[in-house]
Amino acid sequence: MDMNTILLSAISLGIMGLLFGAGLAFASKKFAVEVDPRVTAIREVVPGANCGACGFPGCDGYSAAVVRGDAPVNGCPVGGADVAKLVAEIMGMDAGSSVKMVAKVKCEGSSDHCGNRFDYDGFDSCVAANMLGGGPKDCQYGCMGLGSCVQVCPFDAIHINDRGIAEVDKEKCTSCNKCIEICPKNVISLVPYDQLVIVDCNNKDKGPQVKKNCDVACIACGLCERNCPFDAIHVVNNLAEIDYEKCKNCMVCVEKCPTKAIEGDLSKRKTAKVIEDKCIGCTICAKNCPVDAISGELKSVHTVDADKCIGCGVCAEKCPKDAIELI
Amino acid sequence: MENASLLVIMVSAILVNNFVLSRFLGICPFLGVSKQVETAFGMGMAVTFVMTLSGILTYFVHYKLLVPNGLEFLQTAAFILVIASLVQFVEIVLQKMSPTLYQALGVFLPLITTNCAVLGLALLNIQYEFGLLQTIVHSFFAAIGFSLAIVLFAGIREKLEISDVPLPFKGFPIALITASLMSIAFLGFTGLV
Amino acid sequence: MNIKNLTNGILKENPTFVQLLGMCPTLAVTTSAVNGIGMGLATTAVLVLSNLAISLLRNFIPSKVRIPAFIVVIASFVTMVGMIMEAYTPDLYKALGLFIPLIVVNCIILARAEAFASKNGLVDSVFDGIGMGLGFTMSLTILGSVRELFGNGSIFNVSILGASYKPALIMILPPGAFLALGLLLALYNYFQIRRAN
Amino acid sequence: MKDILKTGLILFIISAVAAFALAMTNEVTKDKIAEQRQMANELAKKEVLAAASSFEDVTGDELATIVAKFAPVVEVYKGLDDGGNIVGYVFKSTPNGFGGSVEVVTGIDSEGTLSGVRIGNHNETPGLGAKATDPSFYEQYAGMSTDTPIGVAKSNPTETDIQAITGATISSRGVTSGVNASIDAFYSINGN
Repeated sequence: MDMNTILLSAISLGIMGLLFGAGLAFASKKFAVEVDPRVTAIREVVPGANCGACGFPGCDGYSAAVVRGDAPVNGCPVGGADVAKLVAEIMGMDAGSSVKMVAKVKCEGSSDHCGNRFDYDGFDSCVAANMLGGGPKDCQYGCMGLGSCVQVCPFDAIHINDRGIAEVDKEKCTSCNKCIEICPKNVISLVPYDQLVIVDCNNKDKGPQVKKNCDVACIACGLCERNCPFDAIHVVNNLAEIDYEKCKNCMVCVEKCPTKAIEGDLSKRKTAKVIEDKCIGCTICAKNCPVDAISGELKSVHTVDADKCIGCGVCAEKCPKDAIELI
Repeated sequence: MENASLLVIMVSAILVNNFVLSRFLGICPFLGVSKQVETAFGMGMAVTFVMTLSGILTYFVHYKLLVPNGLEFLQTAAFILVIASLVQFVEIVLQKMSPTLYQALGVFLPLITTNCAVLGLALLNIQYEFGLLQTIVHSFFAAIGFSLAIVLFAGIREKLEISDVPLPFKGFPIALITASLMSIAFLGFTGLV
Repeated sequence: MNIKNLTNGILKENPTFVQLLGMCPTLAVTTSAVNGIGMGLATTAVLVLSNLAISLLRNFIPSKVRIPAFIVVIASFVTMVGMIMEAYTPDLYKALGLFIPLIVVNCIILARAEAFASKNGLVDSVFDGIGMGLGFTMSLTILGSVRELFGNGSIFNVSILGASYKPALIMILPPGAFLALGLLLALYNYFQIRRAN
Repeated sequence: MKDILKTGLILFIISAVAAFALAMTNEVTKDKIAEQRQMANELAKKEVLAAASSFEDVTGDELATIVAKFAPVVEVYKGLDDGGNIVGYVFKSTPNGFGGSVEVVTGIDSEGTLSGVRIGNHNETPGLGAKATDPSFYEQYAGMSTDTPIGVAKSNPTETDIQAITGATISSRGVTSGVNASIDAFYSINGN
């Protein structure tokens, strides 16, 4: 049991350990990358599945983006509300009621509205079809219905409906952006979950050109823009776009649009109704109503003309007594 | 093997007994990091750097520290300490120098430490009693063999992503079967050297 | 809580089929079922010991040198187990001798050490070690017997397919390892999917 | 600066303790292992030269000349009976098989007949070259005379040939070349 080999080996490995330990500590100090402590804190809180559903390369990417301010505090769909709260605390601001966004395919150009230039029977993939001169459809901006988005959606939330156009199931969609990224025509975009009025077209050509290709497309006539009481819709680059913060789902534009390119189910349109005992007849609602659908004398209970009312809810917001409800 | 010429070592390291496809060393990163060609290439380069450096370092540790004092039994522990510290050092430097590459390799750097290829290489160098120059050549080209295998594999796997594979085979199963076909191809090289 | 750790390692997070860790020994060694069990048991022993040691040391080691420290502990355990086996159980060593150095580079041990043992208590770590070890042994035995069955028509050297069976040598060679594991994984996924819906 | 030292110190302690434990186990098991290896080695030699009860290494320049002249032979042992006189020789050679070098242990008794051949460790292809370790293959050498070099026949081997393993002629030829080299070395030692 000669002790010196034992001691020798212990010391030699020990010294190597010492050298490496000190070397590493020194290196990590010298090459210290100033990592914001909040990034590591967020990285701890986030589920860490590196699934990429937030659109950033894994959780490290997302944590760094949140601290840089590029990512919303509630950007982690997998983590959901509780992770959002935790991340918000770390970032020192409240999570805010996050408006749930879902994907929406903005196209109605099924075969009966928009014909085909050639019939395509290659790969079942829009990405592949798009390489063949922009795909078979007359309209070069519309959805080809070949299902690239369906293949890529991890949550099984998007399918090709019987009219041959992709359609999103609002309940299942977690706004992970995967379909938006894969779609070669960029037909899919995020809209608020409870938004009723959506421009169902992606065509950016001029009116007469569009008419030749599809009869439910937006021909950039600007009628909606002029009639919208809330200045919530503008024709940008020959295509009507809705500003979802301003839009009150009053569906005026839906009625005015000559080619019915703006989707809006009029039956779902709300109408205002005055609650008699609460109304003190202050006439504020009558003054603010964009379509003068409310009538009544000062100090007397006001009434709403149902068929004039566009359900925009301005009166309900303005009414000091909350005497108006939307049904 | 100790008097094999450098060319023979090179060919044997890259083709004949390729570290991944016939010696089964370094499979964890081989399967894990080969989703895209860029990350695979980045991984290959990181492993090449680590393997070559660790080949040299372990050579000196063995012939200068362990053999003279008769401490051969410390071999595995000492080598692994050297390799682990080296990988940690590469990780710190990489994080500073190129964050993008670090981002791509992130979770796999610690796994390089237990990467069987790096330690396997160190032990093989000793087993073949290579001289210093032979060790360097063997380490470098073994890593090149590793990178070659992983980049080829990543190329194929990228193709696999968009081809319709039966559901139970999606992901790792089809990757493993592709790897077995590649291994058969590399089997053709046995006896070349 | 502990039982969950145990079963967790065997099925839900089976190191070979689910986490795809410890591939190097899995593919290299499972040319026969006996080797599979040998490797599995040797790895379990080391895994439990190293989980035990690391969960004891975890607050003592600064996080900067966490990996080198863990790996030195694991390597010394492995070499010690190898030496003791060679001295006192020569025939067992003769059968398993080849696998002992392979255990050091087995990704499972460091992965479990870093992911679990360095964050949980002693008892949990030991249970997790046992669970993971058994899961690993089980998958290695399955893989070993499949390859041995097709490779030379026998399992545990008990001839199953009879002498007339022309063995598919490919299963013993390296490509066979990838193939067998790929097919087993596909089977595993198939049952997971069927169980899911 | 302090924490660099602290980290270094901790790693020093861990590596030192690990090395200490390793050294202790090594000390405890060292001679046991040496003894085991010696016994195994002895056993291997006894298998090929049953007559000998103990073995004496041939070393120094005598070994050097043999290794130089008869390439794959690497080790030579004298087989002695209880009385201490030579009953034969055991040669260890590492010829090249298919997958690399193959360890071949050859025993030749003093009358010049092959007393036995064993295969040590190798990395021949499993199922093919690896079949050299089956008794059916290496038993063929035992008892053959060493006047003429041993040949390898694919089918119906003659008196001085052995039957090659099907599908592994390279390995069979490799092993036989090791045996023949040992035979030549044997003749050079005995001077006839």
